[in-house]
Amino acid sequence: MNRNGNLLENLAWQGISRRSFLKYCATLASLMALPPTAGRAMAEALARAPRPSVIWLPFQECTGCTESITRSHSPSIEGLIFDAISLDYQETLMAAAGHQAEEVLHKTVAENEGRFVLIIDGSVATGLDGAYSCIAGRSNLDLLREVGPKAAAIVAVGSCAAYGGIPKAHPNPTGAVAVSDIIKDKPIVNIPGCPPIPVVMTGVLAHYLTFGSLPELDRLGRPRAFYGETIHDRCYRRPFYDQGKFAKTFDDEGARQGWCLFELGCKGPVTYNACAHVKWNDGSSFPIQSGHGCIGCSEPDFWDAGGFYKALSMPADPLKLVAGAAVAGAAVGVAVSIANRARKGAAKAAHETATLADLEK
Amino acid sequence: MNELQFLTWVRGPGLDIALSIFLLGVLWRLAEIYTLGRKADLAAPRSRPGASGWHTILRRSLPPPGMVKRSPVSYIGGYIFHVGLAIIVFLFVPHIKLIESLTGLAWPGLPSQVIDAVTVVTLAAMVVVLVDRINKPVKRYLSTFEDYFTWTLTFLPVLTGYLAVKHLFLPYTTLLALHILTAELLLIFLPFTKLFHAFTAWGSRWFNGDINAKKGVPV
Amino acid sequence: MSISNDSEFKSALNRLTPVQQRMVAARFTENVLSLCEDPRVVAAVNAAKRPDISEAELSVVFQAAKTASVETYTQCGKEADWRNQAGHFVAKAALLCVTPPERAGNLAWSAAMNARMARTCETIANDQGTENREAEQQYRVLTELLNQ
Amino acid sequence: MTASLEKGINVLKEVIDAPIASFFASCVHCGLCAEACLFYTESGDPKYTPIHKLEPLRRVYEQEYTLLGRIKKRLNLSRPLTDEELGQWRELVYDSCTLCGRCSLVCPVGNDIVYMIRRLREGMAVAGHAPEGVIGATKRTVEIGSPMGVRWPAVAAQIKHIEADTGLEVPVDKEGAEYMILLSSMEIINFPEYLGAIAKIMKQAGKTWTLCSDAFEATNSGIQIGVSDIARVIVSRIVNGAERLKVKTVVSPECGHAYTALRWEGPNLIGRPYTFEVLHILEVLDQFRAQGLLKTEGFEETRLTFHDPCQIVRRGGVIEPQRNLLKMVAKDFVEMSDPGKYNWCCGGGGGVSANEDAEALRLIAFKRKKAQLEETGAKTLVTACANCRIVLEEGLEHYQMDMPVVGLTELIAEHLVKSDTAAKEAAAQGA
Repeated sequence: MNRNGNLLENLAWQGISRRSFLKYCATLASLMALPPTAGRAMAEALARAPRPSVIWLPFQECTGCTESITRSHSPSIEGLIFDAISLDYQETLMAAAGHQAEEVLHKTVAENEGRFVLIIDGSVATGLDGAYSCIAGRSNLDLLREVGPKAAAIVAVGSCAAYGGIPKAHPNPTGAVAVSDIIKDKPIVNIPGCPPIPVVMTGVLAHYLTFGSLPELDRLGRPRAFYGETIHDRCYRRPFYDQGKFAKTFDDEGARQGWCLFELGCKGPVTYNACAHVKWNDGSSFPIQSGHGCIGCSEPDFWDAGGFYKALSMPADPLKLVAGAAVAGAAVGVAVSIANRARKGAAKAAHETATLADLEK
Repeated sequence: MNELQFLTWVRGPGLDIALSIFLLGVLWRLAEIYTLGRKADLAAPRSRPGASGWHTILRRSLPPPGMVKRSPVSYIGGYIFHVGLAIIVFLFVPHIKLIESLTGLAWPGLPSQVIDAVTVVTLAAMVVVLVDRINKPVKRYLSTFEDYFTWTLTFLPVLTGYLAVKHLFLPYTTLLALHILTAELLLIFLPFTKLFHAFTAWGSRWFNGDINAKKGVPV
Repeated sequence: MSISNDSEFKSALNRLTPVQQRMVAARFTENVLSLCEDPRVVAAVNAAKRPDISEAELSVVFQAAKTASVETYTQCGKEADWRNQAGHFVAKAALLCVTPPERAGNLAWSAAMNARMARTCETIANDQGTENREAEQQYRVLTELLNQ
Repeated sequence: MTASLEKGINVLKEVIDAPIASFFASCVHCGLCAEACLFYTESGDPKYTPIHKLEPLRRVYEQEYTLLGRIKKRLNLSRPLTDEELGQWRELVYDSCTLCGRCSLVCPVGNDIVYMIRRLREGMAVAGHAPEGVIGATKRTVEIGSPMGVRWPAVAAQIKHIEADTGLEVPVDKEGAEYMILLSSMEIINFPEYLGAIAKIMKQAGKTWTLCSDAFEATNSGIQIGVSDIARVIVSRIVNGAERLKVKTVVSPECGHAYTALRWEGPNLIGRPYTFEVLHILEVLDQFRAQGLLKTEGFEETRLTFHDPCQIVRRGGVIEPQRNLLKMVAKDFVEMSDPGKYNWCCGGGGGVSANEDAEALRLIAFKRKKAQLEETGAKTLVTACANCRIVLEEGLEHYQMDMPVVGLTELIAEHLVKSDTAAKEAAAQGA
């Protein structure tokens, strides 16, 4: 990580040809729905890019996001894009540890104030003043409040950083919140997913390096290019949904035929992510392709969205009030019925035989 | 509250509340109506094949002679939107799945392209009957706030459902949540508005058929 | 010959030609015409007495008499005014006088019956019971006519 | 609240039952009942929509028998029914409704609207909002015995005429006769032919029959005005008469509402089933026909059509007899459009013809019948209700249509086989 020289040289040193690099840039551009010429511009920009300082802070997280990035195929361009940056602090990956590591962090922040990119994975624990998650004796909350305002931009990687994720799941004992709940005045890119797709992370960084700005974001702070469509929209099993062909169990004929997993609880229809077309593991597959429905991991509060194996149209929670309501309804019915009969009885009792005299007022 | 939370709410507590009010209302109203009782008819009955409450329940689903010509929009529009609603509600797979999870009953559904087409036709028919309500002197004369309100209650779930499936205007998740929410509003108001005819029309037909069957008139 | 009961009366009337029937019907109606003031009814009776009346004229007076007879109906549920009702039966009798023969059957007999009804209504209205001599009067009229 | 209004509302509270509750809960304001009502179809005025005529009853139902309605009433969110409103509704409940019941046949949710109108009239009448003409008819029925003020002497006079006309005996107060024949005032006053026809037919069929001197009148204004207490008094006369004479069958005259009043309402009014059978004259004739006791000769050559009286067909259930009988005597019988239970009313039933306020509207409503008659190309109109008959004649006259209106029973009587023995007996009795 300390190599000097520009990216292309570094790539060449690692045996990556210029041609492969250009192809990567073109693919990235198309994934991000940029014009075709952007691929070349991106390549040129990346090639010339100065190495901005990047700080990666891990909060309440499981390291899955880091795993995701590092498990991208090696040697892969996605992995190597980090050569374009100066990843000055990443607890999992950095060689330094303990006081040394902390020193690096504070030095980097001080030296690059207003210029560094802050990547965060994991949610921010706010319970007990953040005491649930501390690094070097300081709470994540405290650290974020100090470092966050000094960053040029923040990338919240993974559903925890973006939305609170699993730590925030009911009953949320640590008071976990998203980064955006703490930092309000910095541009924040959310790259949700549990974990997110590696190319999405690298794509955002490439965009930042190329254009000096963050890509176009949607209402939830997600890069529109990757989160513009649902899994369901791009799912190769969609035709079966449209034909009404559904797997009923994970081992029935429908499942073997590769029919739609909607009835088995697939959350593809409400999950905005690129899994279905970008796929995982170097484009080889994604959960639905391996026979399991989407669990909607890149959506806010996916853990509490009613169960992974319940179809979207099914009740999210067990119905608690209905039985009581039925009893109440029956009770009201009986009460009204008794009252009505009493009224009618009273009217009958009050009946005075009508005579001719009644007809004329 | 974000979209998914909204969706999860309408799928969870919202559904619970709506179904509870619906069930409470239906039981209450059915008891309120049908326990009023009626006097036994002491006249010696005349029997005629085809005259009974049960016959009338079925027969009233068909237009009496000459009536389609007199009020084509009511009949054709009415048939299309009632049958359309029934198809959409009971033959769209996600809906069947819901019913199955609530009652344990399930049956095969229709392909979604068919449901799409039926939905478009149903929406169109509903617009047509609304225009007819506004244009026809009799319907306009009879109409109250409730008539327009219940039309809206019925129209919105169909519309939001269609928009959701077609990904129009709003994110799918939001539309799905709105769809479920509007359907829940429909459930909540059904027992307390004229929409309750979904339950009482059968009883009314039976009474009418039974009253007249005593005279040997198949109505 | 002399007529003293209804069956002789009826069969004698049956033997008359249509024109004769009309003439005798007009005579029966004339007997009770005082019970009806409607000019259309009077006109019908007068027309019926003319042997030379044309079909076109007949149809005009027929229409007018029909209107008069319908207008004098006592409607269901309305109180019967027996004097008016007498007028109604006179109108009916007059109508028969000018009814086209192909539609009337034994019009003289029917006119006679209506004239009797008119007379009965009058006696009910006058609280004189229902006994009257109208039938005998009619027998005499017919007997005279046949003996001419 | 005036005492009469209170009494009226109390009566409405008594008559509201489960069917009515179900009907009001089911109405979706589709307006199709209007299309079945000749007062709407011919006038085009939406206020004549049948379900709208029930608004006072609906309000009482909602305010008294629904929980939400009672809460609304408690919170002053709903207006109580006023005398003035009931007064305004008189035109809708009496003048523009003949109780024909056609709306009850088309309502897609199955509402029996006429069932409700009949019950709304109970309250309207007691609250003093029945039309004057119908009140008069009801008073005369109770006080004199007939809505038109006919007393027995008038019937006796008729009997005399009939006996003269037919040469047959008209039995009166004969105990143990098989059939007790009832008349309507209309037949006594306007259509004396009816009784003659009965005499001839009974003679040919060889059946014993009688009139009852204290129960000759079949009509029941109590039903039309809608007061069960009064209707009970009126129908009891017939029940008592029939039980006193120990007859097997009481025969309702052609008059339509007399039939429904006696056949369908009567047992419910007196609170017990009858000890005798009630038949409409057309049913009796059809039974004779089926048993070979009714022999006719000759045919009407002109084209005939039949007007189905609502109370006999749709509200009474007598549907086929008239057709069987017409086929015996008519070569060219054509049905009107919407025959049988779907018939259109003449416009004068249910007390409308006795109600002077309704006259103009009734003639407008007659346009329906006019159009139907023109469609058939018939030359003669046959019907089986004295009231229909007069209303039809007046309508035809008003619209300048030249079409004789004939009662079916008389038509049959005219075609009875005149056997030699019958003729001889007639001659003997006439003398």
